[in-house]
Amino acid sequence: KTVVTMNTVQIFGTIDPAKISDYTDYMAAVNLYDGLVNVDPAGNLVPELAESWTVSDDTREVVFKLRADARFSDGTPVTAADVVYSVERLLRINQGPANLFADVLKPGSVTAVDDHTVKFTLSKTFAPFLSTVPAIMVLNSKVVEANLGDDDGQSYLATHVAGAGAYTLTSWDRGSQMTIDRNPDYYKGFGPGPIDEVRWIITNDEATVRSLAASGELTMSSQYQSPETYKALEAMGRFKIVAEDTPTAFYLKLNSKVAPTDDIHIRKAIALATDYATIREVIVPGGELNGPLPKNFADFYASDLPAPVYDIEAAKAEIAKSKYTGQKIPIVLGYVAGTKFEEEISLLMQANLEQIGFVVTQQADPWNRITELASKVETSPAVNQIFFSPTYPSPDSMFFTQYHSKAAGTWSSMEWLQDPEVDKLIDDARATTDKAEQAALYKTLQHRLVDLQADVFLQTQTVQHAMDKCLDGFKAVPMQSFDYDFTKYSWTCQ
Amino acid sequence: MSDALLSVRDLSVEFTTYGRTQPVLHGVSLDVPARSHVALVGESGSGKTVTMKSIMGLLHMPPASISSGAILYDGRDLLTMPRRERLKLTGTDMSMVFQDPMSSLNPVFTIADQMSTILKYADRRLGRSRSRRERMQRVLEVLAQVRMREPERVARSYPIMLSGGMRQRVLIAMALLSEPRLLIADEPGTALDVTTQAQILKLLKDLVEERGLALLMITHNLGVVRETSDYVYVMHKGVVVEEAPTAELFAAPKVAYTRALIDAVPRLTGARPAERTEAAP
Amino acid sequence: MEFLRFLLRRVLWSLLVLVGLSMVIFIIARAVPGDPARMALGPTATQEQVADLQKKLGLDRPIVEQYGLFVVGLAHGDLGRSLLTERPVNDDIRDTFAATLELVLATIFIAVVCGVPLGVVAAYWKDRWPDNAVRLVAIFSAVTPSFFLALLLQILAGYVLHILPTTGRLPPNFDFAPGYTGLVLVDSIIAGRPDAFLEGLRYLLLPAISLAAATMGQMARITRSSMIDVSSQDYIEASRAFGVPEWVRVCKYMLRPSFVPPLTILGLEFASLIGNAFVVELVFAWPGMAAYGIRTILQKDLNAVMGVVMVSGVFFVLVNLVIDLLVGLVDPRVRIRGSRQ
Amino acid sequence: MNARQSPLLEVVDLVKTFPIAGAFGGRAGEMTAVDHVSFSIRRGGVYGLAGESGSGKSTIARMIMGLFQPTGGDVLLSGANITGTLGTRAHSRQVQMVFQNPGSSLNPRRTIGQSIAVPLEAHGHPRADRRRRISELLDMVQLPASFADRYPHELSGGQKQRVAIARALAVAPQLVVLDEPTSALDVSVQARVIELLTSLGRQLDLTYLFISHDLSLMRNFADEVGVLYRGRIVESGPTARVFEQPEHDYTRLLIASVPVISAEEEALRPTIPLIDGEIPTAEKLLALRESQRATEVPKRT
Amino acid sequence: MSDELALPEDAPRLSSAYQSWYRFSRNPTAMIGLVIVVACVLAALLAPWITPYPDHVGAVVNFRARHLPPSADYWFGTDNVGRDIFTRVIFGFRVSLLLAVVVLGTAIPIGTVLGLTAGYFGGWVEIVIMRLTDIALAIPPLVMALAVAAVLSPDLVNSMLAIAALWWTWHTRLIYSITRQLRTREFVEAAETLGASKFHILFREILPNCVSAIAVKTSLDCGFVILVGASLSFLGLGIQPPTPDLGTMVASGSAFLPDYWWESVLPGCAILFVALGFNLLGDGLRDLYDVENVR
Ligand SMILES: Nc1ncnc2c1ncn2[C@@H]1O[C@H](COP(=O)(O)OP(=O)(O)OP(=O)(O)O)[C@@H](O)[C@H]1O
Ligand SMILES: Nc1ncnc2c1ncn2[C@@H]1O[C@H](COP(=O)(O)OP(=O)(O)OP(=O)(O)O)[C@@H](O)[C@H]1O
Ligand SMILES: [Mg+2]
Ligand SMILES: [Mg+2]
Repeated sequence: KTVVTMNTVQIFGTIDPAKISDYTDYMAAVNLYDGLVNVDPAGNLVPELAESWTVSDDTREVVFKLRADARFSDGTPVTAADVVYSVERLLRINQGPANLFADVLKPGSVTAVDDHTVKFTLSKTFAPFLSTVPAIMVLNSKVVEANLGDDDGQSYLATHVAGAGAYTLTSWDRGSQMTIDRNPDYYKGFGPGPIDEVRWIITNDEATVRSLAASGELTMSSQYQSPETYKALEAMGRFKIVAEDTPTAFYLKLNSKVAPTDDIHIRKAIALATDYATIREVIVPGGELNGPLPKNFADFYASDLPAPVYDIEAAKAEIAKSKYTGQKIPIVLGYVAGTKFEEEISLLMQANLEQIGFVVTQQADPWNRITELASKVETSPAVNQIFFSPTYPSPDSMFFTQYHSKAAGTWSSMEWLQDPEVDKLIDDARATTDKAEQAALYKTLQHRLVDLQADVFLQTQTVQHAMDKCLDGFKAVPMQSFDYDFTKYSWTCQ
Repeated sequence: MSDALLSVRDLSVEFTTYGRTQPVLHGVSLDVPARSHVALVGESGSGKTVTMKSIMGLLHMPPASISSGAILYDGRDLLTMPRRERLKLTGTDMSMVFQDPMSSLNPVFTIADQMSTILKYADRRLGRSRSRRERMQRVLEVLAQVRMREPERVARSYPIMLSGGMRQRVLIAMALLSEPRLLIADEPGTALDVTTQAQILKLLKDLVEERGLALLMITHNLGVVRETSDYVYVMHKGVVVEEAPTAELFAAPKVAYTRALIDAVPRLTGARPAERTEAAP
Repeated sequence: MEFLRFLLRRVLWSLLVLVGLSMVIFIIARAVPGDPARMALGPTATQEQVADLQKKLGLDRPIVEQYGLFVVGLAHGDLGRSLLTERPVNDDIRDTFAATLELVLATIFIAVVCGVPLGVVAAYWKDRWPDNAVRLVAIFSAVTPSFFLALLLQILAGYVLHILPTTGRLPPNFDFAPGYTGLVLVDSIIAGRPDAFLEGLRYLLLPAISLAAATMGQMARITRSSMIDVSSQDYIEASRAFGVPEWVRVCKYMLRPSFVPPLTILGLEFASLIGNAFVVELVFAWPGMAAYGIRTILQKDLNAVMGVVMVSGVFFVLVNLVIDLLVGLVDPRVRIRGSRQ
Repeated sequence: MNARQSPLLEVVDLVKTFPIAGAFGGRAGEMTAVDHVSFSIRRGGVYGLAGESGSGKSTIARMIMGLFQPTGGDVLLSGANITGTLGTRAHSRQVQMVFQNPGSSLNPRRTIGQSIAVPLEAHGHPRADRRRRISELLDMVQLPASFADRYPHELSGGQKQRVAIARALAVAPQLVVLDEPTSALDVSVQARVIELLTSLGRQLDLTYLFISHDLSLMRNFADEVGVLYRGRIVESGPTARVFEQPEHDYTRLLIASVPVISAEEEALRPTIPLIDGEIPTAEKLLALRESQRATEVPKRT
Repeated sequence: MSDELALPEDAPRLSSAYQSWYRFSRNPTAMIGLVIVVACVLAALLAPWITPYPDHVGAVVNFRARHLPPSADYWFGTDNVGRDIFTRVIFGFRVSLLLAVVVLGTAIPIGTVLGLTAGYFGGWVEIVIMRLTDIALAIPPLVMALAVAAVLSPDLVNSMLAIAALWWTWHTRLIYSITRQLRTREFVEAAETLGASKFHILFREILPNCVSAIAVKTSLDCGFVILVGASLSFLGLGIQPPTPDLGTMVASGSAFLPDYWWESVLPGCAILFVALGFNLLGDGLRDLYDVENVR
């Protein structure tokens, strides 16, 4: 029996597919539930419960054909009715992934054509729709109905699984661990060297991770360990360190509506005063980022944009052009309190900015406070360190949520960018079904955002995992934590 | 008076505080024969309590030290006696009644508990043994001996539930538990009101008469001395300045200090002390 | 009868305190920044979704009404549902409370069992070397922040000596779950699992010591000074005259009357104990209520925060009630009043 | 009674009840500590209040001082009812008290000078003159002025008592309540304090309410006495009369219990019957008397 | 026992301040405490002149020198961005001492006044004040501090406010229980009968008798205030970097345990050192103020 023991730094909030929202939630959900489609590392959709799908010309109608042999883990067949039920419930509860479908699906939009055919009728053209479909996890409607309670089965699904996933929930001790076991009757079957059991141990304590590794229990670390821990684990000999670039981008968000970052020259100066190499090499590993979009979205990526450079003299020149020239420029640098590397980056920024005439105030806030501060222009710090990763495998996820004026007021849009041209480009791309045209629009958009210096585009995130040398299969996927779908992993030793 | 049960010979005690040595007793001598009631009087601070503590072995020796003298009990010197033997005597053969009935009983244990503990360890020192039942019986017996009306109830009580007079009796009962021959009472009853005090004094007097106790009573109340004791020692600044049978002392005090002490006592007749002195024979 | 009335009065006062506490916490919880609905829904949620959830949670209603609803729920013993864990807060607290309880009980045990004898020793040999040694130990343990001590112990016992585990409550994947009382040490005895008992003890030791040190120091200091006060009382002197052996005098006659101040202090210390538990649980990754509490505060999980604080408030009030009763038990003067001294 | 002068203090029908605290702080009932007590003191006189411990002496004193609110009855000073003004500044100018225990009535954390200055401050004595007034007061009670800088623990009991007296006299009151002013002192010191009180009384024209259960002392100091038993005055009258011809059995028991040092005194003491070979308690005696009202008191031999 | 200690009436008296100092200076633990406290205060005041790298209190980053163990150059080693920890510890005394002084400076007067009032007047005043205190005591300190600091913006002043907002309860409790005992003492009643004002009684008669208790409590508190400040900083609600603060250093250094132990252990020892100093001093003060308790 192959067991993978992995540590994770956060507790699992929920396993109800209608409520899952964060990275850890999805980690459990992708293993316990199956959706109509899945995502591969390149961001392409791959069949799962649906063996094929067709999109109408205006992209307003999508028809999925379900696999005939698809079974829930209790053995009952997966039918179109289950899909309809799952979507309706998602919309009813209106949490978790529901926001992806907010303007697109209405109650009644999804219908069962026959037992194995489901039709989605969109209320408007929304090009990235397909890429959001993996977020729909299909529920076993009969089981849910039988345990409906007075809250649409929420109590039941908070602790039980009613899905078609490759794994079933064995034990879950909130706050300490979750164990899932392979469903041997999984309809898709498994490849060679399947993982029989996955145990997540919840700890963000480096020492615990090390002792788990030392005692031979740990198979795979989380991606959040300290460099020292990776080093120590590697030194044990049993582990390989797998580093991989992800589509997660790391920005210094520049608030375009408050002083001094309301001046484009100041924004450019900050970008020029950023020591990218040191950050990447010493503080936190990462890949180059030349604009708002990580290069994982290869088809849409503007590869002609030059990588940003660190040039203090040029920064000074930009300041000279700004309206703030000739004075001490006060500026606030925000980051998440308690995050070591963000603190280090902030200090590095402070050291550099103070050289060129800024007076820096550091502002470390806990995450919840940052979300609050982000809701108002005045309270959003001039500069803020933010990670953003796509929630569905489409550039739209990167652009709309961060730069569209309609999305303002969240932590992901602290630029307070209200640029009609940017808005128009995003909207146009959403309305286009033609992929080439979309690519062109997105490339223009990237140039526009770099010209505006909407953010300092620091780097992409490189994740590191210490993995047992026998374990294979980690591949970054541009959607949530779909890369922890353990059907994609295999045990290579005997 | 060499046949005295207790005989203090030329006792000197000094206290060392802050590196300074201060003599407190200067060659005190006194005798307490069996079946007698001896009083030790003197103003506050004259050394009465120190004398008593020396006899009972209660002086805290680091600050205090006995520079000379002997304390003969039954002819044997307590000061040179081996510690074990001395411990055998204190609380058994020689016992004492404490001054303040309000504060001399442990507030958190019942009377029975306190008394039987004392009895238990007194027995142990004497190599006797008694069952719990027997000990309790003895406790009740002694409580009855001090004329406590409901010994069982008193035994079950906590000190706070008893009146001052009752507590003083309990203290006497404690001293009598292991049938001592010598009883030292440090100002018994001074903390009580007159009527109760009178009862306690009567009780002590009866005990001397009935049980042949040797009683050394320390007090500064001359009225009490006159009414109860047979023989008086007057102490002043650590020196015994006068000793005489009670009647003699009051009739004709020889030392000026004694006279002054007697004169200071207000009279029930209402005569101002000064006037009375003139009127005295 | 008297006793019942006393109890009733105390309970009524305690209820009043708890009601006040609930109000204060309610206001605090509402004032902490961050929209709970948005926090729960994640970054990509739309404005409508947020409004929708706010409505479901009743966050759009006037605060007084919200409070009313909370109190009604509370009266039914229902603390609502946690946004963070999606479970009834009651369940979450039941799961985490036992761990905290075990830690706190162990702490009190250590503090009393070590602190009191140390105080006795110091008082007995006042101004001599045992006294000085105890005072030094007491002062050091009283001033060492429990957080810092936790770190030191982790390094020393965990990394340098490798004798004790540094985080968690039981080994990962250990096949024992406390079922009856929720306390590992108790349940393992009930279940007849000496291995679980030993493991539980090993894991408990470091957090409990870190938490106990400050209280222990306080207990030793208070016991010492209380013993010294008592030792100059006439009744202690008197017991000497009656030839009661030294150890009986010290351990019985002196200790019991001296016990009221340490007990009272223990009751007060309890508040800071819970406060420190918040930090120590974090350091040792102890799966207790405090760690849960911090997480939920940061997530602005209103129901859960209210639940945690109310439970710790009840706990605090209860402990102090028990201590008051104990004081009455130890010292009859408290029980039998009416006659003035 | 001396009718030459009008009474300074009149206590009319004073009652004080206390709640009886039950175990654990509940209220278990009521007890009457002072039960319809009336008496008066002529200007310049010394009125003695005697009685066993717990008979209500201090309670009366405290009501006169305003430390307790009477349950019923009035306190008149020079004919004016001062019940309502109890504890006020005007009241404290007229009536002062020397407490039972000299040690505990001085604040251990304040110097003697500071303690004596309290009434001076309260009554607006000019700041510049305070120091002088304090030495004057200390001098009056025969203490050196340097004592002003000492702390109470540096003084002996008699000295502390004298400080307390000085403080009470600082504002020149008319009435001084002395609550067992000498009970904590030794006979020789006690005699000195009484002497001092007598001479100050004469010098400053003070009226004293003197509380004690030392009857011999009372015989010497007071010119009128009241005997208190269980909150009631059972007998009162000029001192000589009460002591020589006690009318009430309780008074007799009290006088009979006083230990004395001379034969004359002994002769003066009434004898009381022993009950069960013991000196009876007051309750017993009074109960016995209740049942044999007519019988004469047999003389003790 | 005090009667016998009366000085001979004509013995030359030393000034009482000198006497106090004499007694104090003969108490070795108190003297050690005083020396420690004075040393810390001086170090804090003179920090810019006595530290090797005074510029390291600011935003200096030197990634080549990060995580260096203690050495002759860096006595306490360096931190994660290469700053000298020793320098930062000495500067850290400034914030920590200021925190302690400000928090206790507000909490003690409030607690004292409330405690005196509740204890002396009794009745409804007592009920209201003491129940409020109970409520405040039942709130886990960190929750309260977190909330106060979070409502207002996170900075040094507010974190002080937050800590002070719950600290008074301890002092209220303490002063209350002492006052309640003292209320019935005769010297208080004596002052009442002498016509003294309530103000006089509360602050001149009762308060001086609470001083030793307050001194002891305060000395103990100093260390704890510094710690709570540290927890707040850790959660991002306290002192903002790069300003050095001992608590923050311990908290943030703990992320590098055990490899770079000096980054949290040494600042932690500094907290301990100050707290110890205050405690020893407090004990000394207690002996000093206990005039009745001269042995
Ligand atoms: N522990 C001590 N340290 C220093 N001196 C002491 C100590 N105990 C007693 N003395 C001194 O010994 C002398 C005699 O004290 P003692 O207690 O015997 O007096 P006393 O006659 O019993 O007085 P009282 O009637 O007040 O009880 C006093 O002057 C006192 O100062
Ligand atoms: N504050 C109080 N609360 C309740 N009962 C009280 C209070 N003060 C006095 N008493 C009760 O009133 C009665 C009279 O007490 P008081 O102090 O007047 O006696 P006393 O005659 O002065 O006695 P002593 O000679 O012992 O001083 C006692 O039974 C006492 O218990
Ligand atoms: Mg004595
Ligand atoms: Mg009285």
